[in-house]
Amino acid sequence: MNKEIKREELLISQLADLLVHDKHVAVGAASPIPGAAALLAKEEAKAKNRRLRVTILHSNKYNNFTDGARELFDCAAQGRIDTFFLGGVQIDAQANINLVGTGEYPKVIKRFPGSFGSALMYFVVPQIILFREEHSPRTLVNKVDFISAPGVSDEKIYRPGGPKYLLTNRALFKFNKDLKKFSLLKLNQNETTEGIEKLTGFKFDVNKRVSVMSDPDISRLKILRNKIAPMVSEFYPEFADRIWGI
Amino acid sequence: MNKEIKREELLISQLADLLVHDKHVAVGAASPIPGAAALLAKEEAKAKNRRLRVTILHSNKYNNFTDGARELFDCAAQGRIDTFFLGGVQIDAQANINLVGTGEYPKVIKRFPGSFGSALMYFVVPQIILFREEHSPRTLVNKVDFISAPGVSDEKIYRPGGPKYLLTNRALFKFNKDLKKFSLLKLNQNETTEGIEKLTGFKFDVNKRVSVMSDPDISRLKILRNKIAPMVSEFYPEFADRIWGI
Amino acid sequence: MNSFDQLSLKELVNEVSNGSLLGIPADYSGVPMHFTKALIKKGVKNLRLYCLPLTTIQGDMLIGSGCVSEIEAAAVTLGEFGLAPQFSHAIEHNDLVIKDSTCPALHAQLQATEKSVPFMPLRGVIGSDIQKYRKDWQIIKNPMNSSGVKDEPILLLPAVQLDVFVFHAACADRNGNIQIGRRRELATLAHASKKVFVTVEKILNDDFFENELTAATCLPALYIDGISVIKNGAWPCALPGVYPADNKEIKKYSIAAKTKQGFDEYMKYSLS
Amino acid sequence: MNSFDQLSLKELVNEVSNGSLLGIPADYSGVPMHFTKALIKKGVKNLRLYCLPLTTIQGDMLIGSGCVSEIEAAAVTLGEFGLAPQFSHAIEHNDLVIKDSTCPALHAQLQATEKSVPFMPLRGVIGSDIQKYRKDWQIIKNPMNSSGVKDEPILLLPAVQLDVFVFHAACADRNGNIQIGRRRELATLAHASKKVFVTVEKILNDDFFENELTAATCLPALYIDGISVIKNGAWPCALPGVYPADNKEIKKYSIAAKTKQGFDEYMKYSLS
Repeated sequence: MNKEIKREELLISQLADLLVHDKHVAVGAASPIPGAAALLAKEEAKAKNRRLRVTILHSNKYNNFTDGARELFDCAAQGRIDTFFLGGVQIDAQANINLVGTGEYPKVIKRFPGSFGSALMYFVVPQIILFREEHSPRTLVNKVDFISAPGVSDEKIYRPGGPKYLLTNRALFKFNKDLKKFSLLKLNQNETTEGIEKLTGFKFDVNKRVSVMSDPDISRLKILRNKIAPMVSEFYPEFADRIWGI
Repeated sequence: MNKEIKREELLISQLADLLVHDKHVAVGAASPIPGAAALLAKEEAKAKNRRLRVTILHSNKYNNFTDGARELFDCAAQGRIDTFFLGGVQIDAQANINLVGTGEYPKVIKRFPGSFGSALMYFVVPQIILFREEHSPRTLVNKVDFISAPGVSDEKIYRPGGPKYLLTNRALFKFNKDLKKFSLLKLNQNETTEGIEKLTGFKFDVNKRVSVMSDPDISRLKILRNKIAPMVSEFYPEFADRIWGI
Repeated sequence: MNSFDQLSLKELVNEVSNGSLLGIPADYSGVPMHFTKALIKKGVKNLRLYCLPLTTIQGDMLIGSGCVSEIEAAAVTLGEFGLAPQFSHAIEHNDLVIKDSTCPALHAQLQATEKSVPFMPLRGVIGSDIQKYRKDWQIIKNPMNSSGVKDEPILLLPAVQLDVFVFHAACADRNGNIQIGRRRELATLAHASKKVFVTVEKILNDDFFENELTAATCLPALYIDGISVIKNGAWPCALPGVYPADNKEIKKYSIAAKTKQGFDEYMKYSLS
Repeated sequence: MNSFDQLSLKELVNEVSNGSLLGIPADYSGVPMHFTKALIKKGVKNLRLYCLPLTTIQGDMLIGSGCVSEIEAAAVTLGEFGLAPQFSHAIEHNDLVIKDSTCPALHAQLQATEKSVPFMPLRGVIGSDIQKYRKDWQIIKNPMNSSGVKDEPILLLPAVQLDVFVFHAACADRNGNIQIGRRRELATLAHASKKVFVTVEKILNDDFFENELTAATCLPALYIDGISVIKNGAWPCALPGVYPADNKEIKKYSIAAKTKQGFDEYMKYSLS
């Protein structure tokens, strides 16, 4: 087995580490890395005699819903989804996310697809993991141009859920709800805290014990490449081909 | 063919006459006579190249719904059901119906099953036909002991539907929404207006041209006995056996 | 590990505690009669029944056996076999609290929980005595400027979350997905319940999700907390599409249950 | 008489007038692409698109062809082939009004119409710019004493009724019932639309209601105003469970549509 670990494999492994306490993880559209992470976590849970359900909306096989497209949102609102992943054209200091466009809405300069279900999911799923590969001052901004979903809410607002982590190509942050602020937790190899500060458009705390992201061990890597990769190729064939050549 | 017409056949025929303009008739639980009437009207419409849909909830075959038990109510609220049938332990002068019990609620003297969906259906289905075989001062009362669903509503209330007719063993009434009053329209053979007045616990108007209920003609009788009776036996076997011996 | 929890009847019955708000399926949705009798045998008390939207012999038996303190329903009836005698008797003698409702309201209250919103609006019903006696219901003037008639009175119904819901179904697949066909009110009940248990005729070595059409017939395993295999588990009620009701038995019950003594004798024979 | 109305493509296209509020299915629910091209060819104008909850090539083509004045959606995207270029261009140049929404709100607004209530409550969303810019949405304090937190801000969404909804499905039975499998959002769209038309791959000489399991997979004929048989009617989009998307063609479109000239050339070839 080729022990060289691809960037995507590292990210999958990092995300899988965040799912070990979950009972049900759901993955939205266009998310091959979170999808692979969820299936990996499920496989590892099974080995430990623990049951983890994974719902991948983009797949027929791993989509457990039968009540139409609204079921994801109803299910999440019922508190039956522990972790969901959200991205963002922009993500800001207070974990606000923007999936709509840059510039002053409604006269945007650059229009992106739209907010999808983020404006509900962000409120009701206990662990939202923000995932955006590009780590740059243009993606991680001080203030988003449009709030598709706010990172924090008044205490009067019903909000059992919210942001817990932010993972990029370069770093893993934890979001502190009380301080309304991200805290740097892990660095990718070759990254430094100072480097991350330069590449991040917002101010963040630094955890006392910032560590380097650890590579997946051999056993995890085997499961990922032998078992998970073929599953992923069912619903993200291009991704699976690019990463694993299958 | 035995030309003697059974009481039930006459009532079925009377009801079928009221369905000739409908596109969709729905029939609730425990309603063999309305069910047979709807299927008869459908068969006659077909012969005239007109399409009438019939939904019989108590049947698997003639139940067109696939969205669970709520679909009847949603469908009715959407205005997609033209006629529905309701009964009543008591029916009063203003077409209020009582399906709950006699005596002063909640300490009732005699408890009946309950209101079912009447409290919505009565508001949204344009033609509600009240059907109660027993015609007596105990069923047709001046004021019901419990209003499962009111016959009339304030004009502020959303109410595209409501009572149009009341059919009993003995008579057919039309309900006048503006006057909030029933008007006697047809008598069964051997009944007189005076007799009906005595047997009815509320005051009603008498139509200028009260007529006698006409028997179903031979062609209708043939359809009813040859085509409709076997259909009815699928979902009301005891009724079909009792009336038609099948 | 097994992809779902298979329970014995005893384990299943133990999941329903005294005082629970228990979801009750209509006679057309798969009535868990075998489970119900075991529950009666155990001597559960003070159940609150939430019927979607009605109950027949299941509710009447539970009431007659003294297991129920409150019932919310649009109807309690033995259908063509007449009134539900133990229910009527309990109401007439003030032994049972009833929250009289109407079918669409019972659906809407669970749909509110399905969506995790505190209430659902409903049209109709206003001016009925059902509405008059429901202190947990409220009427507001339509607050929307962009829809409906300004100031139109609108009924609001509270979200209701069930503690436990138990129903009977034809089969589960090897992953614990339950075949419910078009009885989609079972999905609403499951979505709105903290715990959901199912008794099934059998467990198939299939995967309903392998095919879009069989997937469409099932309630996903993620809503199910345990499954027990109980052959003829709906008897004497029907299991739609699988077996019809045993009308002779229901008639027998309907006659016996008209008196206290007859009911007691019927239950003694029935639970033995 | 025939138990349903079978329409030609021309008759079907004529059912959509200028200015209609048209229901648009997501890429996973059966996109009526053949119909859409015919609609573009006819030169329909000022359509308002209501997407449940998103649109891909269907919406982008209609927008690029100048058929659309307004769109309500949670997303317009070509998925793995990137942004929807004609949509983005139209928005960036102020040629199109967008009512930005979020998936559950788009579902709830149709569910309000499904139940004929003027509004539906929804949690979440408050504090987003989506909510800020939606003048047809309102926030009230939770009025219920019996449920939820007193005075909690709750978002109310208006009922939306579509004028026309058109989708593509695998098949109809001989009575005009449409097989939709578990794509139940199609039922919501149909319930909330004044008129519903379907293009299908084929009409089967079956009765889906003869069997409880096939019944569970279908949208009843009573909601359908007309059916056209169009082989490969979703191409190049997928018809779930029947054929996959033609990704080569969508990629070709995604590249061509990046410029006005490329889009025009693509459409010329595509409509010919």
